[in-house]
Amino acid sequence: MHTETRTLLTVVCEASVASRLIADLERLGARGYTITEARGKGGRGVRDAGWDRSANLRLEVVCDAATAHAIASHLRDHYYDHFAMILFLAEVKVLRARKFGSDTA
Amino acid sequence: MHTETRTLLTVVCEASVASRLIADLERLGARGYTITEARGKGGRGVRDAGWDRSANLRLEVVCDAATAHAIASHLRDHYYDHFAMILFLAEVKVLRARKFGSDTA
Amino acid sequence: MHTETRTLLTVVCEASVASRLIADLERLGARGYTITEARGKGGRGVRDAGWDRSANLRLEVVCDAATAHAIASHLRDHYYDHFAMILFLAEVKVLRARKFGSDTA
Amino acid sequence: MSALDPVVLFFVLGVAAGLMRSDLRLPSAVYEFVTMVLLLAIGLKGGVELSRQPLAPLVPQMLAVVAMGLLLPLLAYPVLHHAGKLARADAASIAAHYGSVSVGTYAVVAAYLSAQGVAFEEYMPVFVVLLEVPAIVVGILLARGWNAGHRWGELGREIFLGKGVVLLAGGLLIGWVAGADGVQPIGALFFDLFKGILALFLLEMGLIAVSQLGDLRRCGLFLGGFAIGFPLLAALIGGTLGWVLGLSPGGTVVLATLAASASYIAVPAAMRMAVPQANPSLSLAAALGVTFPFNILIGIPLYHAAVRLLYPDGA
Amino acid sequence: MSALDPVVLFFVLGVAAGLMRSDLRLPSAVYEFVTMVLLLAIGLKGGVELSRQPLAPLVPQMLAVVAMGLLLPLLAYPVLHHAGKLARADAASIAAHYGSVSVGTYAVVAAYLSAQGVAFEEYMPVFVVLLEVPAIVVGILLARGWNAGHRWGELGREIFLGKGVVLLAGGLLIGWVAGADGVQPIGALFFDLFKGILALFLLEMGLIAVSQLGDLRRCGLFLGGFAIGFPLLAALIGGTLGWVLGLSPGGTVVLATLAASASYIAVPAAMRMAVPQANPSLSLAAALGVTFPFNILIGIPLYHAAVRLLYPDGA
Amino acid sequence: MSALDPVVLFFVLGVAAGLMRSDLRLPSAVYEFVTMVLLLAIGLKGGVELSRQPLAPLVPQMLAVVAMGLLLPLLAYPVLHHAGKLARADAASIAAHYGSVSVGTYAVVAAYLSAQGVAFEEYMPVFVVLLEVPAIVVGILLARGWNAGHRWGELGREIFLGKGVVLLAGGLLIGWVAGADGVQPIGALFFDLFKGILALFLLEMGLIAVSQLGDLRRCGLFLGGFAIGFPLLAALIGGTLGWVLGLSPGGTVVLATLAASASYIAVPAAMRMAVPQANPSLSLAAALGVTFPFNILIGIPLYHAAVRLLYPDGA
Ligand SMILES: Nc1ncnc2c1ncn2[C@@H]1O[C@H](COP(=O)(O)O)[C@@H](O)[C@H]1O
Ligand SMILES: Nc1ncnc2c1ncn2[C@@H]1O[C@H](COP(=O)(O)O)[C@@H](O)[C@H]1O
Ligand SMILES: Nc1ncnc2c1ncn2[C@@H]1O[C@H](COP(=O)(O)O)[C@@H](O)[C@H]1O
Ligand code: NA
Ligand code: NA
Ligand code: NA
Repeated sequence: MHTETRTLLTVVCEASVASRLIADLERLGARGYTITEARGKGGRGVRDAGWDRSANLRLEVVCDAATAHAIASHLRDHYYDHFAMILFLAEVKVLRARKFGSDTA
Repeated sequence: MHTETRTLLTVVCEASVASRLIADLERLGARGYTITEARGKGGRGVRDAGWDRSANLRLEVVCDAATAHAIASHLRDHYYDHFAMILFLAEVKVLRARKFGSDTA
Repeated sequence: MHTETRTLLTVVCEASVASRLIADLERLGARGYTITEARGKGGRGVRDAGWDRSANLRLEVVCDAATAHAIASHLRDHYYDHFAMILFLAEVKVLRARKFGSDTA
Repeated sequence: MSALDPVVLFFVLGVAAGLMRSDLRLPSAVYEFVTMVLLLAIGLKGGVELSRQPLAPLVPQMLAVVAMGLLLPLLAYPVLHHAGKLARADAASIAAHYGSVSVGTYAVVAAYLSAQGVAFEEYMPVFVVLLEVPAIVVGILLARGWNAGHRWGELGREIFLGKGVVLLAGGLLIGWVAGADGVQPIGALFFDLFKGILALFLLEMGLIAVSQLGDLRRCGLFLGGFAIGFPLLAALIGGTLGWVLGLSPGGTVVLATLAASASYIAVPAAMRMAVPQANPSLSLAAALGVTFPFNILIGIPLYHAAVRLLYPDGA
Repeated sequence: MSALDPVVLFFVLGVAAGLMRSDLRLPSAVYEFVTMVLLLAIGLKGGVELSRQPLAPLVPQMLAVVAMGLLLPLLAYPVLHHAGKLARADAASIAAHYGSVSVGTYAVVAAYLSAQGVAFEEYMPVFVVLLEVPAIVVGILLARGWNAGHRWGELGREIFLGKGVVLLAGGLLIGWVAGADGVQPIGALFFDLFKGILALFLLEMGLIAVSQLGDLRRCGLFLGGFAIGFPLLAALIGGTLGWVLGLSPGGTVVLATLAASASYIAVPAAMRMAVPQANPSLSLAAALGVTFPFNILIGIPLYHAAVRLLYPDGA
Repeated sequence: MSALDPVVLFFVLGVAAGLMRSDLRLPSAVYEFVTMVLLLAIGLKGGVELSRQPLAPLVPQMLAVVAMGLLLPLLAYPVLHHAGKLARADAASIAAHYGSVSVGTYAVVAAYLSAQGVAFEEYMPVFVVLLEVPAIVVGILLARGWNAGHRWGELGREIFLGKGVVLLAGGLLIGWVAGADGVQPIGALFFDLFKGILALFLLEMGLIAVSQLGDLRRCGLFLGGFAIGFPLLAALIGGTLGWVLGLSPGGTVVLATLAASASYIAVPAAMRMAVPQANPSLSLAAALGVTFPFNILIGIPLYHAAVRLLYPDGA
């Protein structure tokens, strides 16, 4: 089975930024994303609530390395200072590589 | 602490295939799975709804490489054309390797 | 963009241990965690229910390798025998490494 | 006046909020809860009514209604496939949706008529149950023909044991067995709250309808036209059948509305399994984005007006 | 006739849907909501009743009921451990489940009696609260003995502050403080809707019961037999106690049912923490898969019939 | 007596459970459901009232109330920024929270007065809607000044189309259009269940209040003092305004309470987008951890007592 390498970018952040965050992702070249509801704790304290007051969401994007890095630095520059957010990157193998952007990394 | 390498197969797909998908996984040798509710966007558009109408689920299987590849190619052959679905593979370290199948890869 | 390597520890376990588990994580040096609700199947059978009766949770901790291994062996020694639980470790790249503990591994 | 019926206003609120891109959403667990209560309540009401009268006299009506459920998709398919140039699977799937019924639309017409003080045969939910399934079978046959490949057993489960059918039919049976007195103690939830819960349901349906517009644009004009034109034809057929069967004016309006409505609960799930190559967003965009709003805002009052002409005195 | 009581029919519907492998499920948030309302409602009812009468006369009854809660697990344990050859921890954990009570079963017997027009002491929820806890303590001691290892402080929190106990006891206190008039404005939710919400709860319980059958098969015949046999014995003890305490016929039926019921809310959580080596699927399979269905379908009418023999006039 | 009002007792139960670190929580889907029903119900009630009378005479009152909504944050800001040494963004954000209103607090004062048999202008929800927004605009201007950088369009959407405002204003419009008779069929859900649902809401609010205490400790004494002191001042202003506007004694209590309450639905979301550098836990800790409990336990009865002095006969 032929697989190719792509980058999985995982972001955990406060739910309040959802719509803005998604807009940015797509502008930066993500062809899709997956979101799950989450709660948790970090530098900005415990986040666990309904009515979006302080819920978290966990967002995943599979894309080529270049796009992943572009998104990551964008988030660091525009979100880290003011919003509860972490992100991490990992290499994954995918089947239909085109779907996730040509790897220009 | 002794760890061994196994493969983490992650599938994101439309909820409507859940029962069928799980049956296939187990037939192909998965000894367990974990499911979380998800929403998202991809080639088949936005998926975000209740009453299963167009919800997604995110399914993870930790298994040996051979099983992971068997499952991946089965999904590609039997699901990709008609169902909203992506999958990706990653290497992970586990403690009780037996639990996840002997690594025959 | 400068990134550093950290370890992502993922635990899937029965929801009943949540509070106890979190206390242990923090004692062992985790600076944060993310939890999502999950269901699944494994050696201890199907876990899928409300009112915590047999729900699962999926917990992620990004930390340095040493902390990850400390947590993993602690869970193996104190939880594996009696609780539905699996865990796996993976390497990830992070931006603000300090946030997740200095890598002493 | 329908437009002023508050439950319909909740739908309008949902549409408005959706168009203005508000972040309003019913949590999916709440949407399921609301849907389950509606399905059970409709079933219970119909079952209680059945317990009041002998079943035999209804059998001919039931058979006729099932026949209509088989006929409608057979009419819709050629329009979609030949006139609309839709792929066989897509045409068949959409035909199945329009041959079946929308429980939400039934709830609205029932609320509308009671608000108008127009009586109708309370056992109508029986027809709702009966109309759910036949169109699905026709749709599958249209898409796949009579080949052996069908795992009918498994399909049967998908079709008859989807939560929609189970709750509707289950409520019907419980109402039938328990009867009016037996059901009375649970009436506060299933009957007194019915319209309030319907209002919440319609609020979400309005938001959903708007979310379908994007897909709809992609589907093109033909499908949009079909989603209004076919319901009008189906309403004519349903209304005529009701008149032939000697239903009350109110009952005729209900049967016309049922014929005009398009399923979005039982059928999508079944079609997804039986005819996966059909693109589900086509049928959902048409059913939820056009036909449902059309029926509750314009169709129902229209069908009512038409029936009034048939029965100058009454209705 | 109980079998026709619609709330029980919802349980039957759930069982049927489960056996036919329908995809019907109550979303877990809805299941929690329904459970919370039931717990609060039962507590409120009992509290209002308490506010109507002096507490002192009830104290002896309360003590006797607590004693029963301590006795039952002591009876169950040897049967499970010696006759059943179950490991010490498993036997102790199951014993704790059967020594405690099932709030859902209480709700059904209360609904059953009111449907039958049989009166009972409205302060019974007090007994429900009192019976939740003692068996847990006994179970823990049976499993671990009196060693120092217990973190009783933390365990106490697990036991007394689990949501089940908090909602039940909290409702009781609120009802007690507010009294009948004070509670009246919230009665529409907690009292009028009670049976409808109970119906939804039982629908899910039916689905859950079926989902336990797999584990049950693995547990073997003995446990299945215990899950019917012990409740019968416990009902006899509970009924006798009710009779000795001079409860009304209805109250006697309730106490017998409480004794016969097995907990699946407070106890599982506490046992999981206190006796983790006990396999939770054993006790849940027995309590949810056998005892709960047995009690609401057969047990309650049976206990009622038996009490009728005791009190030919009355009940 | 307020403390005995059962809905408030549910708040106390939540606080107690939280302090004892119980695992009790309302599932977030249920919390959203409960909040949505409250918002719609309050809006509907106000709208129905509007439909009963000409709008014109209310316009002056409305303008005065909006003016108050603009004034309050301007009073709060300097206190927070200069006396409290809080950063500009934080001071502005907190000021916006306290200039706006808490729908939950309105629900409690409405329940309180009806329990006390004190009448008030039923159109008060109009003021709730009107008070939501102005303080947000002032807060943004205080934080960012009049620079061009504002994407006011997008901000406007954030502010006016947040679910809180949409449900409240939407309910108001529906009630207005449908009128008393039109709304009657959905009254069983939105009016009869109102207090029971409010009780569940307050149970969760109690748990939330406790969960804020940690953050609160970090915020220090000043903020804690502000969270009680400013509401008292605001209540004085609101009460005086009500008296000047010639509101009934009950209406005066309501307006005082609205002024004293701090928003935790519309404002946090808007501020998060408009003034991200403001630390949201400061305003939430103050509003949810101190001001909300203070108002419903002490404030409301206090404002009522004060108004009673103004109107010896009446109230
Ligand atoms: N070390 C960590 N491991 C896993 N998740 C984390 C970690 N730190 C923070 N998070 C998640 O990211 C969210 C925001 O983090 P923070 O901005 O540090 O409060 C938290 O609510 C957690 O859900
Ligand atoms: N590039 C991507 N990154 C993360 N998730 C994706 C991506 N593409 C698709 N998905 C997820 O997979 C689901 C199905 O994908 P698709 O079949 O492309 O519509 C979507 O609804 C998303 O939840
Ligand atoms: N091979 C596996 N892959 C993914 N998740 C698993 C696997 N095995 C177990 N799990 C998850 O871990 C939970 C506890 O596992 P167990 O203790 O084996 O029952 C299960 O309920 C699943 O959610
Ligand atoms: Na139809
Ligand atoms: Na018992
Ligand atoms: Na205010």
